[in-house]
Amino acid sequence: MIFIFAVFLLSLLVITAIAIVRAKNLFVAVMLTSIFSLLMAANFFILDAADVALTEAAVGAGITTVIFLCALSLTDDREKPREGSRWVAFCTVGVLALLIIYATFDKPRLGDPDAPVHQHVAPWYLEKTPEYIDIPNVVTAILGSFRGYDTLGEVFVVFAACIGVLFILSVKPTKKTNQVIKKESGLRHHLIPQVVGRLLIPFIVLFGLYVQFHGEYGPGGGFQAGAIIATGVILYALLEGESSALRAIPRSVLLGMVVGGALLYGGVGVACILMGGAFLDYSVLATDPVVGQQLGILFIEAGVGMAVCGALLSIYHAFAARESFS
Amino acid sequence: MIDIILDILSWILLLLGGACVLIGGIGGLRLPNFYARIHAASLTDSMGNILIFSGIMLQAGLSLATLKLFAIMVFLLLTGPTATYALANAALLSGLKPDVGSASDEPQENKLK
Amino acid sequence: MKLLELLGYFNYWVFAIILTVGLYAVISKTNLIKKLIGLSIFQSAVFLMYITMDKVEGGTAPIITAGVDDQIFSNPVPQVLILTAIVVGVSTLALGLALVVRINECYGTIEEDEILDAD
Amino acid sequence: MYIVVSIAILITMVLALVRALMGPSVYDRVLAVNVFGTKTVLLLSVIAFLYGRPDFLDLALAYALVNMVGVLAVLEYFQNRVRKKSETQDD
Repeated sequence: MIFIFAVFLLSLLVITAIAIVRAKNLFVAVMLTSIFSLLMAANFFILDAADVALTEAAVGAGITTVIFLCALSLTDDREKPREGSRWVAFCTVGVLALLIIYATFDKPRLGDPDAPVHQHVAPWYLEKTPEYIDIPNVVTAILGSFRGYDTLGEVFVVFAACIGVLFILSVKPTKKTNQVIKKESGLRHHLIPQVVGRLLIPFIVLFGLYVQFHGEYGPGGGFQAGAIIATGVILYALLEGESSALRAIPRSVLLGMVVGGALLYGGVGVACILMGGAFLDYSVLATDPVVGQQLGILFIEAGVGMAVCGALLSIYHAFAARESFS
Repeated sequence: MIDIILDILSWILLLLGGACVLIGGIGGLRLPNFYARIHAASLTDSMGNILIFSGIMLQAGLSLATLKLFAIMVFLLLTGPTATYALANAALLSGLKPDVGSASDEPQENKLK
Repeated sequence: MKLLELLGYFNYWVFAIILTVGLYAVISKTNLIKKLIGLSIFQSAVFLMYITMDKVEGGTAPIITAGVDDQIFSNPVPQVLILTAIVVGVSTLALGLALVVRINECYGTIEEDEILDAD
Repeated sequence: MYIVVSIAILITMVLALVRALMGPSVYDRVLAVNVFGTKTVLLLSVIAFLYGRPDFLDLALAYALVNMVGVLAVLEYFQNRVRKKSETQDD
């Protein structure tokens, strides 16, 4: 029965995707993107990927929309109409779609237990996780320990993207706009969002911490927690104005979180070397290898959470501060 | 015996909640203008949430899941009307006038052009 | 039976269509933000394909419940890859948007052909 | 019984999507996005019980908490635009 639901949701996904591309108003496209993300998360959930769905929920519902809207208010939200046919692009894309669909008939069908993906290393991970690491969430185990290098790389990509955004957007605008526009402070005079938002922010941060430290036992982990906490702070910034959010958590602290998180991750790896193991081989961190693994995962998840939270918040502040310039 | 009663009660709640949600969806599609549609969406949303989550809570029994369901219900009850308020405010702010007299589908003033 | 077997490929068809819709937005739209939206659709299609591959019939999410022995788990490896990719995707999207904002400040437009004309 | 409810929710999602595609104003679309969000929370909770793994309610909880941020961002976006417009008219 759930299978039918999945087919249904996927059809909606296709309709939404086409509508996004056809939308003339970019604001409408952004709104439809958030529907797209909701549908995507529901599909991930139906396909047994609870962790991925949680990530999509944490990132897609709040942060993507906010960053898009910031960028739109800095540019223009109308797409200029273009005359002239685009049939060349259309035909290319159509042929490509047909080719890919033709190729899919060689793939194993959905849920086939004998598919090549399920033969190689995945059964080993599933079998050995209780023995080596002994935490219930296999996804966190692989993310933190078995494929720790991979995750380290991803954290540094987030780090690099954050630094890139800060570099690009910290350039002084070319046009001289000397009159300092005192930016109206957020949604301060809207009483209802104020009250409800203030009530909600502690719960969002609390839930973020829960996701961070419960990641070994249920869906969750550093990436999701960082995004959720960042959303909480963004909510504060929306309500109280960007400057008071910066007063609460200054830029230097955010940068410190990004750098500190990445350093913590790398530092755990180096500590492993110093204690006589390989890079990111946490077994040596404690006398009992299993406890060592759990300790290592706890530390690197904390590092990931800090880095992601700091990076997303720095990106948001970079966009929001730009707004008061122009 | 008590199990059967609880089951039947939760089914009734779930069914009523489903009906509420559906009515809200139809209202959001069929009502003539934006400010009317926002009513359909927000009122039935709250009622549907309460009914469906109470129904599921009765099924879940006393467990951590019930607590989570209760939390979700409370948060939805808080955020739903707030979001609706914010949206109506945004529409009013950018000049979409509530149009009392007419019942046309097209808003007279769409300043977003 | 035959129909259900065909529906087993439905996820891949949706992947193909969404992928090409995103690609179409990237190659045929001139608006830079629209291109970025297309790129993120393209990205989501790849996510969908990976997650489709992880499903095992009768399986459940790979979180071991204590005390239950004979659970079948879906494949955790694609989930790990995509989990990190989503967050990275958002940061790189922000990088792209930052570039677009700067382009808009320098050229006063975010339409690709007008920028090319201005150069 | 969960199935009946989920079908009702799915139909509502379709109706909301139709409203999001039709418009006519942008606010209707934002409203549809909002409705879609709450319906996703409901659907995820119901499916978690349909699967028999209620520990996945975290996902619905995350959406319930985070969904409002998007709409508030929309409100601020319009507020900024109106302010910008009035400023350019003053000049």
